[in-house]
Amino acid sequence: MPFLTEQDLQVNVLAAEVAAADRGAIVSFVGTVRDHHAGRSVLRLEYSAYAEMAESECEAVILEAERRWSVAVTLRHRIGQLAVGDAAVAVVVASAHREAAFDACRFVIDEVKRRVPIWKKEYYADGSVAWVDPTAPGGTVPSERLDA
Amino acid sequence: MPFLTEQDLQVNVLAAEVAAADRGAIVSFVGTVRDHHAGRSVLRLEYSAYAEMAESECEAVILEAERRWSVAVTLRHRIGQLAVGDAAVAVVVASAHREAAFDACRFVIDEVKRRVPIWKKEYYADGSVAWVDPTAPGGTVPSERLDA
Amino acid sequence: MHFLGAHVPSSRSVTVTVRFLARYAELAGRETVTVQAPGPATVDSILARLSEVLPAAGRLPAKPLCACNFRQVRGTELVADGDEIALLPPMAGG
Amino acid sequence: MHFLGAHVPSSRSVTVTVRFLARYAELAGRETVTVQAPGPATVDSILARLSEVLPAAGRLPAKPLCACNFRQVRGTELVADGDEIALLPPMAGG
Repeated sequence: MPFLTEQDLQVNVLAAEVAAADRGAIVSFVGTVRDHHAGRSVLRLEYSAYAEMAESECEAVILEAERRWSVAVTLRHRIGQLAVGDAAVAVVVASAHREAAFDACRFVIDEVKRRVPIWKKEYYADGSVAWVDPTAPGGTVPSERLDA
Repeated sequence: MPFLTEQDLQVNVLAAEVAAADRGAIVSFVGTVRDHHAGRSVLRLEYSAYAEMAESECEAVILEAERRWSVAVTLRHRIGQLAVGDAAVAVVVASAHREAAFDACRFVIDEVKRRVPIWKKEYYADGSVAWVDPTAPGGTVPSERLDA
Repeated sequence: MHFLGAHVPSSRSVTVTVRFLARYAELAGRETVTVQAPGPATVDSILARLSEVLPAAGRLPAKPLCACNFRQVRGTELVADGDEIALLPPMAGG
Repeated sequence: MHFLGAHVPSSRSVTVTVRFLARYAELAGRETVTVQAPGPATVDSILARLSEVLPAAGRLPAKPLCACNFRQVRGTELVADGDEIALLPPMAGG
């Protein structure tokens, strides 16, 4: 149930959670921290969450995927400080059929991005700091906290 | 270039081959040995390949995916003896965009199954042995080799 | 928490905790504030009271995404005494 | 290897290696056989000669999937001296 974690994400460890002798297809998605965003050089970033709601939304997304396809799903999202290249989110789906595994994996990551209350603050090489906001022009809004 | 291997497949090792600071999405597919096929209990299986052609077809599939999408692809297929649960094939795709990574990963595994000359012999709990043949009724054809 | 038209609680006042998340906490200058409103109160009526009790809340969008007790809700939903109303910036996980 | 209609080699005979893969090796009882055919020869004309030099090859499908020098080819493609013609059962990788 703890889908939010401050630990490194390990796809092979997550895969072991959903692997089974009758599930021959395992599809995984890992989202990593990129070194650029909207033309700015990113040094590191920080994820924060509305933890209790994020946990229940992650669980709801997984249940929805498992009801819609014949799959087993596991999911983790990092919170806290991350460096460029770190895995921020991992979804692993196991199924008897690869089509279902691909469809369900895509559904889960799309839904996580759409409805799980997690936010990302980016720290840039030029010293500025901004919140990622997909609805804002340019995709970010400056952070106002000077100690940020 | 050696896409065929007798070594265990490690998705995290393969992911390191395609990871890059500007590729934030990594999608992987792993096909594992199932314990049943066409109603029969599978104990183990053996993959064989027409090696030189299989290598060049794997390379062609990867180049096609990398030309069609903006992605980096890596791929391995086991040959030799495998046990239930072992990873038989692994495809890892990295991209700046998850849609491209999902599409390319699916394309690669579909093409590998369609055109790479690899064959699978299944050994069943009842002592029988058969070649997997997707075009045959029931999906298999009995092996004729008694020492098989 | 109830839908309008369902059982409506008495008209005595309702006290809820409003939580500001992520950038909204920066704008509000704090993470939570207690808001009291005459019952029956909706999410919208709590939001309308917000800048009275916390002037900095005037810097927030007029119609933020809201959750009540960890579930996304519309502004027209009723709130009950003790509920936690969370104001959520656009999500940016993944 | 050439396409029909392209430069056609002389009509002296062509010698190729035919390789049986996977189940076809079981049916043929061996992995390779050398086949000679009058030139110009196509993949199909090599296949037609096959059961003369190796009776067990009569157990193979009449129109197997074929590769010439590690590339999938149609039966109408010409073969050259020294080519390797591979007979491939339906693929079952992945």
